[in-house]
Amino acid sequence: MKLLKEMANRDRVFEFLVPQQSPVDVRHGPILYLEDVSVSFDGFQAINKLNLTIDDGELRCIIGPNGAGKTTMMDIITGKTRPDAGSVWFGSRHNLLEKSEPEIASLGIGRKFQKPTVFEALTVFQNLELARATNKSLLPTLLEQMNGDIRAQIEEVLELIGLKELHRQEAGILSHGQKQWLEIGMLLMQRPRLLLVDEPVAGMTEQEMERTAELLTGLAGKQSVVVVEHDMGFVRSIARQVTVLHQGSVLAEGSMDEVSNNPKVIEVYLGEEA
Amino acid sequence: MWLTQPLYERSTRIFLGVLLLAMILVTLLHLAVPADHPLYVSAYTVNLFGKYLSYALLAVAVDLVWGYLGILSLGHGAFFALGGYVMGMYLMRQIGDRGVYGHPELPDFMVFLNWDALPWYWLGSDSFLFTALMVMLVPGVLAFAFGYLAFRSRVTGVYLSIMTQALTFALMLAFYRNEMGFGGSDGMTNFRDILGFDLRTDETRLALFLISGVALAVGYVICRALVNSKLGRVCIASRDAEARTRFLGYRVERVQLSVFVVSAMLAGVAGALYVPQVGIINPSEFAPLFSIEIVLWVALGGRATLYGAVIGALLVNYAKTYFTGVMPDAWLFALGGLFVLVTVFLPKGIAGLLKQRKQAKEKEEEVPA
Amino acid sequence: MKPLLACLLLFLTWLPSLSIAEEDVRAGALLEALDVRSFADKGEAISELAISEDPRTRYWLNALLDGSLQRTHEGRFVVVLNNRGRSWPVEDALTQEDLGEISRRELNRISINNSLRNQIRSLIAVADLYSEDLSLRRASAERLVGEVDEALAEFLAEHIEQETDRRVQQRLSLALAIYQLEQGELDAVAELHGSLNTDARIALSRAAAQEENPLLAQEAQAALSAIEQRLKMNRTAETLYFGLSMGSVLVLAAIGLAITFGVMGVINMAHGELIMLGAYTTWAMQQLLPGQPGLALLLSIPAGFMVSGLVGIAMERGVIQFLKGRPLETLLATFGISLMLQQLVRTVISPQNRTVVTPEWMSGSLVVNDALSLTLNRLYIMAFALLVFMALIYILRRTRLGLEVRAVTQNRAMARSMGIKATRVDMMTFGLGSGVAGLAGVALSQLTNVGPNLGQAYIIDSFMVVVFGGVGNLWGTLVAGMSLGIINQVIEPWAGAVVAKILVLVFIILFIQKRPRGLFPQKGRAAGD
Amino acid sequence: MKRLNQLKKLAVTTSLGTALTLATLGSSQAFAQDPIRVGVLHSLSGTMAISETVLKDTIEMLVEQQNAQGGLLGRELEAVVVDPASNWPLFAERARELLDQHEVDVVFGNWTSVSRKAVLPVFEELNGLLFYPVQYEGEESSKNVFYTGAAPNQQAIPAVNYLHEQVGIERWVLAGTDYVYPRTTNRILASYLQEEFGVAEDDIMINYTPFGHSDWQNIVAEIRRFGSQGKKTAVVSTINGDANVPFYRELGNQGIDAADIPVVAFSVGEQELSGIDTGPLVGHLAAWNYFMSVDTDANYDFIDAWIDYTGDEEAVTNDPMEAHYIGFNMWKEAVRKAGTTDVDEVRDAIYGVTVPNLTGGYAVMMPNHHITKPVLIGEIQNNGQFDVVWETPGTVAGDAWSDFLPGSRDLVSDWRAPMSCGNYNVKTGRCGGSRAAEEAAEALGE
Repeated sequence: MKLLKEMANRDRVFEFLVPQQSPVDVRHGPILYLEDVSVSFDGFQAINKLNLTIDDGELRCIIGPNGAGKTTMMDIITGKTRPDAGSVWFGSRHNLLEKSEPEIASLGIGRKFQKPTVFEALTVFQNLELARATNKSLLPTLLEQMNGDIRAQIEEVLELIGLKELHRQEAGILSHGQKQWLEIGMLLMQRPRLLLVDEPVAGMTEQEMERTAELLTGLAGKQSVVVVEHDMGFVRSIARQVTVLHQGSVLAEGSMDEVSNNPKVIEVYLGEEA
Repeated sequence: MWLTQPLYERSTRIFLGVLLLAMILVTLLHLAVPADHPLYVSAYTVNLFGKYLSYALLAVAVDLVWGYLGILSLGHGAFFALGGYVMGMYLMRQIGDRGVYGHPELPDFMVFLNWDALPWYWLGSDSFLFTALMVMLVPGVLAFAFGYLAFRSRVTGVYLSIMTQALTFALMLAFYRNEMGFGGSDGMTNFRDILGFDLRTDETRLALFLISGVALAVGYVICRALVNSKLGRVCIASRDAEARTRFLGYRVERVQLSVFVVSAMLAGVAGALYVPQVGIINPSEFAPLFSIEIVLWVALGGRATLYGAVIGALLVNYAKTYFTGVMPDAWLFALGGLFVLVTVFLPKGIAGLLKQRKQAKEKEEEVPA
Repeated sequence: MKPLLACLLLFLTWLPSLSIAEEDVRAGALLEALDVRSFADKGEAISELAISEDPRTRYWLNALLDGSLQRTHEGRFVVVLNNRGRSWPVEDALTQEDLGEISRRELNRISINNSLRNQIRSLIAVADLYSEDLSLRRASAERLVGEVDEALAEFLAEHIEQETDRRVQQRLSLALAIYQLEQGELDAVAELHGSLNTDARIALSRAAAQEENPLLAQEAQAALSAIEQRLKMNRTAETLYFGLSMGSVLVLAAIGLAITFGVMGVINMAHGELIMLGAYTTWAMQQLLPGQPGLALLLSIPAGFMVSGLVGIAMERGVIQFLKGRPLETLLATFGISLMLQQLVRTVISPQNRTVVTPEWMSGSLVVNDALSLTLNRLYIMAFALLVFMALIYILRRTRLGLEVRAVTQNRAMARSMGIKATRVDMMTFGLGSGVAGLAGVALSQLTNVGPNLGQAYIIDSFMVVVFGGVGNLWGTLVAGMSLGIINQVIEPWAGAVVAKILVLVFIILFIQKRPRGLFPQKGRAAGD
Repeated sequence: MKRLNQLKKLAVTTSLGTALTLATLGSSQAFAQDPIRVGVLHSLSGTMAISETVLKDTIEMLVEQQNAQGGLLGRELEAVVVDPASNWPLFAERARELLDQHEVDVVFGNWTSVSRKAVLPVFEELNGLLFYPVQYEGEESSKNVFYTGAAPNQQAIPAVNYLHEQVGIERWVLAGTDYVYPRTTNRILASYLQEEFGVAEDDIMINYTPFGHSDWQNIVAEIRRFGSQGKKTAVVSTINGDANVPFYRELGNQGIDAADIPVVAFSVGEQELSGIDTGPLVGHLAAWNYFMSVDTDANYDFIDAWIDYTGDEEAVTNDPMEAHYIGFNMWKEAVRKAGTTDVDEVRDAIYGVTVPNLTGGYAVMMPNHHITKPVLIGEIQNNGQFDVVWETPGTVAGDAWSDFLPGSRDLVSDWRAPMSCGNYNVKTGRCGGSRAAEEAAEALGE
């Protein structure tokens, strides 16, 4: 028993399983690579021959009207939905289509849902604790004890997302914005190589938005970030590279200014803005 | 050490304290008080309490999977009954040649079915240690096989409930068959002694009652430790947002499977304690109705609290004993009504009420401060 | 067989000839002879009665047949008109004058047993060959197959010519042929060739078994093997029929659930009891309309629908609506309701089973050929099941309600914003599902017990069918029910009823592991997680 | 409700004639000592309520009548009713409650074998007295249980004798529900048919179905084929309770007439028929020791009293009720003889006690705790009654251990001193254990 506890607590055991150790090979090329991915539900073509590459450390924004297939794309990357055709690679080594959600997650892909999903019955603190990057197989999870440096990690993130004084509260009572933050916090606890962030600023106040923007830009470089967002203002404030999805495939790609001047994009978006 | 951790926790201490107190009290009232005294607790009553305690353990097992894992099992009666049958086989073998046919080896029902030897699956049933092992293994293995298939292919929620029900129903039909070699519809009864102690003496009954109490305590502590651990929190997480938990990197199906198996084993133990106290095990224990009733105990006591399950089990079963005694017709109405009222008006059960009380008090105290 | 010979004379001398007084003396003596302990003597007496030229013979034989010919302690012969209760209305067996009611203590039945019952029926059958009523003639011809003796054979030989109806002729000549075969006539074999009739087959196998006439044996053997072939085919057809009829019962029981569970996501454990209510409605109807079981049955189709439907709506309003989005809780609550409904029936009506009469047109079976006959009640129920199914499909696909139902189940909020009263739709949907359960009950009352436990027997099967077929898909339910029925009936002969049931359950459990959403799953986003 | 009961009481007493009414007046002043307690252990709820409630009422009626006649030993009788709710473990619990808490002097109860087996240890431990009124599989003999229902040799054996000798049956279908009573009965019958009538293996078809089996198509079709092989065939049915209605319905619809293939049932009585439309069933048989239609004054009096007690003109009586009637009277006599309700003394006193039964004969309590009964074969009539077509010349004594089962043919039961043994082995001359067991023991010894 004692021994097991030791092993569970020390960070360096089970090398191959601890996410940030996972050898994502980015020496030759991108961290995420989608090629000719297609999927359809009952005849409705949600994703159609989608090609997308994200470089290591890049911050990419993905915009597009409703039904463009943004969320479906995320589902495919995280293993929730299996595409009918195409291939998805994480680095040049991991074929994501062969992996289950937990495996993908432990490879270092973290996701924040469009609708914030936190564990409402658990406290803010516990939410973060569960998210924390560590060996998540059965026995270690059973035996893990709270200790100094774990607490430290969590406090750190609590600071960052500004929920310190609420950390004893059940996540269920948090406001929408706070839930957004909590979920971002959980992402941070996972220490992923690639973050998929779905509409992070929905229901946030101006200054919350700004802080989010800071946070995401701050992350970029160390980690790769993919942001799906409707709020053009927000996108403009963070975006370097923007990809426009339309009817399940890439419509345009480039800097914010390039795409916003792109006639096709304007045409697609006219409906939205008017 | 994680297993002992709950012992430093207030609620667990209270629970264990109350349980211990009750056990001592009953023992004293039974032994020390003269039989004609109003406070005297008869062997009959002790026996009843023993039965209730084994039910309580069963309820705790169900609460573990339903309360914390969100899996509504309508088949836990099956694990309970299997544990009971394993124990029954042992007790059957203890009768030896005192059966009506006086056969040294075979139980009576085999003699009259003209069998000349024990079937292979009865081997070892005469050893108590082996039995004690099997009491947990048999339900455990079944739960593993079933759970492995179910959770791997993500059969959850309603579907799982209905499948568990089908499981126990199929087992009931199977055990009703005489060819199975478990005594068919009559099951096993007329037990004589356990570990050499005569089952028909008051001492043995008292002992069984106490053992049931201890078993309940141990089972409770194990479950408590489990739910207090990080794994317990993962359970709750997967109960409320299964997909999210997967995205965090937890293999939810393994968590579900392991907890399900533990719960099944506890149910098996409960069954094994139940049988020597009521003196009969037969296929009706597999009846879906019984399994659903267990869930009611938990619901009444309060989900995801463990102690609530115990309260519920004791209350409902006492009520059952009482009502079927005084007003048999009313019993099913009462039981049925209970189902409705609890689910509609008391979703958090009695434990929920207590909590509310507590919180209300705290608020009052806060106001002046 | 003396009596049959005897009765040939019976109808030749139909008209009364002697004076009433002498008549009654002789008649009294005849009846007197019937009141003896040994059934052998009774048999004699009956033949005597048959030869007597008394016009009341037929009346007495019928009375004897249904046990209403009785004798008072003073030794007077009476015919009981109604034998329920403690004292019975009777009329005099000779004068047929009404004697009012007599305590059953005062009466002794002139009892008969199966063999005498047979004898009398044959007597009446022969008499019926002369009846004007064609159906009677056919019945009697049917009956005489395998009962022919020498005397009757001679008589039939010429009677066949006079017979006008084709089928009666065929039957009679078959009967004759069987007798001739027993007498060892070779050409009889040709007549019996390919006949599936049991008596014919038995006669042939006897002929095939005997030694003294090898040629006949050979012929008979050939005929037999041909028959065996056809029997095999018929058996397969029969099993298929059994499977389908069991399937249609399953579908009927499950289809209501497919709506409440499949469409609304409510796990209605009280579904079985709703079925039970339907069955009890049928019983109540028959109590209200004594003597017209058929009409009562037809009326109880709408009635059963209403009763169960209303109870269902009450449940929905009273309990289920408070449990929106908590399916597992609905399971517990409805289970509680099911317990209460059961006990209610026990205390209000009775714990005993109730008698539901099967109307004439539903009992018996449709004879395809001598080896294959389809039981009528199940045939009707099959048709009924399909009818109900089609009606439901129509309602859900074509009517306003169906549209609203689909709208609400797919996107509640949206539907409401478009002005659909979601709560009302829920109510209607649940009512519909429950009502259909009631219809199932009406049908089941023709197959099985009408008692408090009726529902229990079907609830689990119903859930199995719905889950197996794929929740929220009526066609799935149909296919699932039928295939489960057939599987069950195919396994049963070699595995036995119990094992068959177990195997089917295990099969479903494993199947669900492979395809968690059943045979016809709802795909894509609609399915939801 | 209370008032209703009093009315019933009145009705009963009046119907029992003026002499009794006087007795009632006499008895209406308080009884001398505390009452004699009569326990009633029948399911009033759950699946068995169907059959058992009437037996509870029967005992209550008999107790009332007895009190109307001035009670027993000058003491009033008091019925203590509990409800085991068709739940076998609960039966054991309730039995303990009756003997331990309520300290009853005698218990009348149980229907199913399993419930009896469940309470057996309790009665032996607390030395209680149980009267069990239902026909059962035998193979059991307890010091504390009196079996007033039929043993297999008082129902099954005579029934097949009748079919073989009177009806000339050569081919047999033994169909039953899959539990101990049918299993044992069918095993006894199978070996009996083969040994006594030399019936061939393949002229016997044995079939078991689960409780409440409802889809009989296949089985009935099989029976039809089995029966159409040119030999006269009969079905011996040990099918239990609820499964019977769909079974008989299917028989009727597939056109199996009593004249072609008669079905003789051991578990279908007036009570069960009251739930069936008997029109199509006329001529099918049942074997019992009592039928409601039996034409004796004793029976008519019993029926009238019963109808008055239940207040239901359509109320039926059946065999287990008669068994209770006999059992109750025997116990009564024994108590009178012993002058006490002490269990041991009553037991010693009851052997040889003779009371009239309802079919015009007498029942004697044998030392093996079984009683003598006439065996009647009845044919179903269109009014849900049976018409007796045959009965044993005399009465038959119940046999606890069947002579046609290898395990038990050497066992006899005699609870009188000095033997006082339920399973005395005549071969080995020791109490307990059969020859088979002995051999097994020797085998182990070697």
